[in-house]
Amino acid sequence: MKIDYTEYSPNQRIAIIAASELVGYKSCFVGIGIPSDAACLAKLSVEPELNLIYESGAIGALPLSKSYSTGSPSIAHGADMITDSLSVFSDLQAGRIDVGLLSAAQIDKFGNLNSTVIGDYDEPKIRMVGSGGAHDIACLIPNLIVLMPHDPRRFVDTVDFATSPGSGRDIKKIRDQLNLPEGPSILITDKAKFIMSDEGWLLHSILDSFTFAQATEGLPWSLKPPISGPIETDPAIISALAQINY
Amino acid sequence: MKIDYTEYSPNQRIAIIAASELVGYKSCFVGIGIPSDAACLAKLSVEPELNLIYESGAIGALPLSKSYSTGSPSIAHGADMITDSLSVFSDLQAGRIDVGLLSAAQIDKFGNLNSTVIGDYDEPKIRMVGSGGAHDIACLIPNLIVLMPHDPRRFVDTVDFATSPGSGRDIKKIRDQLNLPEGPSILITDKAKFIMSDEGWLLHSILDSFTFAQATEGLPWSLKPPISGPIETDPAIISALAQINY
Amino acid sequence: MIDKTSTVQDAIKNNVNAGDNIFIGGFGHLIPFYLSHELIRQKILDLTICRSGADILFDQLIASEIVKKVIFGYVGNPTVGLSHSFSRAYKKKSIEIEEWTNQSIIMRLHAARMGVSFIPSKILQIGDKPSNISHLKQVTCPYTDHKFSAIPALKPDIALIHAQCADKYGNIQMWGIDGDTVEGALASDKIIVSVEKIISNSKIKEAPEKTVIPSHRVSNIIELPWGAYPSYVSGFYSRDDDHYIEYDTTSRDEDKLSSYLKNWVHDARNIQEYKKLIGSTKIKELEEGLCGVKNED
Amino acid sequence: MIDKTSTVQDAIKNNVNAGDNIFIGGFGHLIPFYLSHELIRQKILDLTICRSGADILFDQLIASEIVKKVIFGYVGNPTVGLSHSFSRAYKKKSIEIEEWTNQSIIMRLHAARMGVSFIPSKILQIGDKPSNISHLKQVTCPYTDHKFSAIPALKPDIALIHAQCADKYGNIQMWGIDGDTVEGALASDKIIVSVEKIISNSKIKEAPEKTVIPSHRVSNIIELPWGAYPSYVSGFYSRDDDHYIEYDTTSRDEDKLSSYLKNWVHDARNIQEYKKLIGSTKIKELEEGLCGVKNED
Repeated sequence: MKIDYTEYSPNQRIAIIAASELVGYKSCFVGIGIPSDAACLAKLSVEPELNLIYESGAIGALPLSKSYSTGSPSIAHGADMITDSLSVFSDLQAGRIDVGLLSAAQIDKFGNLNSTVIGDYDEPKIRMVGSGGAHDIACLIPNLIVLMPHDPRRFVDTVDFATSPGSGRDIKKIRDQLNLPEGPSILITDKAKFIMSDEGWLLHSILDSFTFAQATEGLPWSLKPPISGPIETDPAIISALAQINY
Repeated sequence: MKIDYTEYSPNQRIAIIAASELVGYKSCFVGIGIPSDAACLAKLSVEPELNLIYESGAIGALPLSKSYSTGSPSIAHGADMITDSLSVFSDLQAGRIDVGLLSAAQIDKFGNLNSTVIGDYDEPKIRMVGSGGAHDIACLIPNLIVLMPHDPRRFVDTVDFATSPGSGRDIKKIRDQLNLPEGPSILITDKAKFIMSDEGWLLHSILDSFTFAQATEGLPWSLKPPISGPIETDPAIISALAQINY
Repeated sequence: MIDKTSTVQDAIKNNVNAGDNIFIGGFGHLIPFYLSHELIRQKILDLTICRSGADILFDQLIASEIVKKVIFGYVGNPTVGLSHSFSRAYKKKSIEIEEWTNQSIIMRLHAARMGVSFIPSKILQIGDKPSNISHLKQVTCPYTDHKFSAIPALKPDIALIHAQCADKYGNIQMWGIDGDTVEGALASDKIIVSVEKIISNSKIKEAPEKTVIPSHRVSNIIELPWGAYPSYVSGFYSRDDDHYIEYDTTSRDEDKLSSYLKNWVHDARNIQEYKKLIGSTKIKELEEGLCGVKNED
Repeated sequence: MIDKTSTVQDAIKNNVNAGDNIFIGGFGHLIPFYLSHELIRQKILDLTICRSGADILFDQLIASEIVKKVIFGYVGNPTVGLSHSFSRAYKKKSIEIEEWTNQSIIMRLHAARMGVSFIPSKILQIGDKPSNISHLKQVTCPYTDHKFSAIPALKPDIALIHAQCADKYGNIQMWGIDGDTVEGALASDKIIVSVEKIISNSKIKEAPEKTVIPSHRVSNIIELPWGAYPSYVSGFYSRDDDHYIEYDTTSRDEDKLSSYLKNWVHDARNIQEYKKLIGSTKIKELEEGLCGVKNED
């Protein structure tokens, strides 16, 4: 089925691509926003087994209306289980949660994510919200998918502050020494999918309806042509989109 | 009020004396048997503020019928709160529980308690139940009262196995170094009350109706006359006795 | 048993001292707005405030200049944006911060709650560490030789939390999303709790599994219905998302924020005044809104 | 979602291997007798069994010669007396033991459940240490220089537990006394659960606070009403104290114990047979007896 992706908003496109990546997983650590939307979309379509886990302690919910906080009523409503945050982070640290989705204000070539400061830590231009659970997820989750709107200002060579550690050759070596999982392996924008390599992000594939130039426009990394053909989307994901009230 | 203590069973007498010792405490770590009976008796009479805490996680119960296990229905029934054992032991380790009551198969001069083996550890004459929570309570509770029926076979110079560590000069020195509380400070039998000193147990006082000879008969420690007059019992404790279904 | 019910004024006056380290409960759900506002009304100074994920209540306490230090994993207005008062104070250096992550704050509280001075963790060994926690130490497992960060215990002087119900003795019942509220309370030396409703002890005993803090740990109980507004209380009322959204605009502007604080904090001398500010239309809307699991009674 | 309901035979056959380390749930309450008896019926050998405080179910497993090692804090028949099969096997050296305390077993499970290889504790630094844990290591807090024992993680291969309810997907609901049941289950790699009653997922969602284990952690669910007898299930039936008392006499004598095991374990090929053995008089008595907090439905 030929899909015209330009009919969907950038955030919807990210959720569509991300949903495909969640096939085969049973439990997903999600935050509010695009991560939550992507996980809901997957559960409604290609991966009904997926249990959504929020750091607030809610497990098994499928929030279809706008939620502002990971502790919002819409997250509690419809949950199969409500436990505490310690329990969820314990599961995370014990390797009991399969996959995580993260976003951030800045991302760099090695998948380091910044949600702390723009500028210098002690004299910042913008002081942001801090890690929340992002650092913890980036350190601990066995499979990490990063979701970023294609906004060139947010893509940098080196993040101002590495709130959530990345991957690639050097960081992976330290991760190995510390018995930590390998870190971010997939980056999804609203136009393309990237995969992590020893040298940093590699362009993996581009969403149908977009060109190589569009998919890489303004990104600071030297990008080779995609290593794979266009991203195919299961039509079930597109059909499920209507159920999510963005 | 003159009380004829010989009208009461040895276990009842222990509970009566122990109840007096619980005045002023708000929370008490109790096990099943005489400890539980003594704490109930205190709560029914001289210390209504006392919250009984069982290692099974039940808090605030007042079991008036025979309970076999710390997890028995009678312990859950009437509890104000049921949490888990980790939570109770965490409170214990954090110094958040005021007082504990323990019993054991053997006790020695320095308040070491044995509930593990009679004889050698690897080749025992009798293999008993092990520590349960007894070691943990003896290490951690700020105020520890030991309850022992006056059975000379159970009073020894040195226990065969120190399941639950005692006190006295040498052990207290190690306890200080480890930031542990001082260990058992009071021993109650069915005839007398002892207090811990640097040199081990000191006879503190004797229950009315009993003589010095009776209170010390068969005990292996060289015992001086009591340092205080006879134990006085608040008549409210005696009145409350009828409510406990032994 | 002692009756621990109190007025909000007495509970704060008798238990909180200038300079205290205060854990503030509520993780999206059950945020103790009205109870914590009393710190502002009584102008108790030099406070350290701590929790994992903090929202606009922290912003209000910081804006009121009673906070000396913030220990946190996240401070913001979830989905809506930044905590502007926090950002301003940080840039002006009028507050100290100690910046962790949500998991590490929770593990710090858990260490204190378990009575140990640290617990090992796999986090905070890679990535940039804020300068204020760059002294974080490592510890080696004596069995596996693996390296862990040593997460130091955080034992607040006092916890302020909001819950659904309590009896007058201080047995606290809570359901729905907890986050780190109970862990933080149990880690603290003293605990003050505002509740939607004071119920009988026999009602407590009917559902002892709902009790999350036992009476002997609690210093005072205050009945403050709607005390968690604009956050929510499962079984009672929903979250006022609009209030949070408008607060973003308000808090960008220091003058607007001053009048917000005068209105919602300083002049709201009792919980009835606070309810009046919310307004009956909004109250009806939030009572009928989605609010997690209803009270089963 | 996957339907995880199973027969007790398949659940054990497909998930338990000879030599496994098995956590067995139940702390006075909710002891998984019938489910664990299946280990005996299938004669799965060389097992390690672990929990904090264990009662006569451990005695039965040991008597059945399928246990190689016992990791425990307590093994006995609470108030009634000793675990005679345990004592005999220990003296004959036909089992290995690893003897801890209740708190240390729970902290060992908690370390595994938190994903770290040890946690510090103040216990097990004084008093006699059993020869099998005399290698226990110390750790020094890098902040305070205080010494702690390093409690090593205990991560069982599988947990067998009993609970009140579950849906067919494996969301487990439990209330009443837990002890270390949930902690031990969550520490384990696999979890098998027998329940009094399988309920709908929508019923689960009505009270998500009662859910203690989420579906994705559970391998199989088996509906086994009365499966926790002679222990009890809050809201369903009371504890048969007499059975425990009589078991003391039975288990002192190896022949008597053999016929007990034939009767109550080997010949009880399904849960209906087990119920028949309990008998309708006793069932009525225990259903009417004190049994903690009733099911609220």
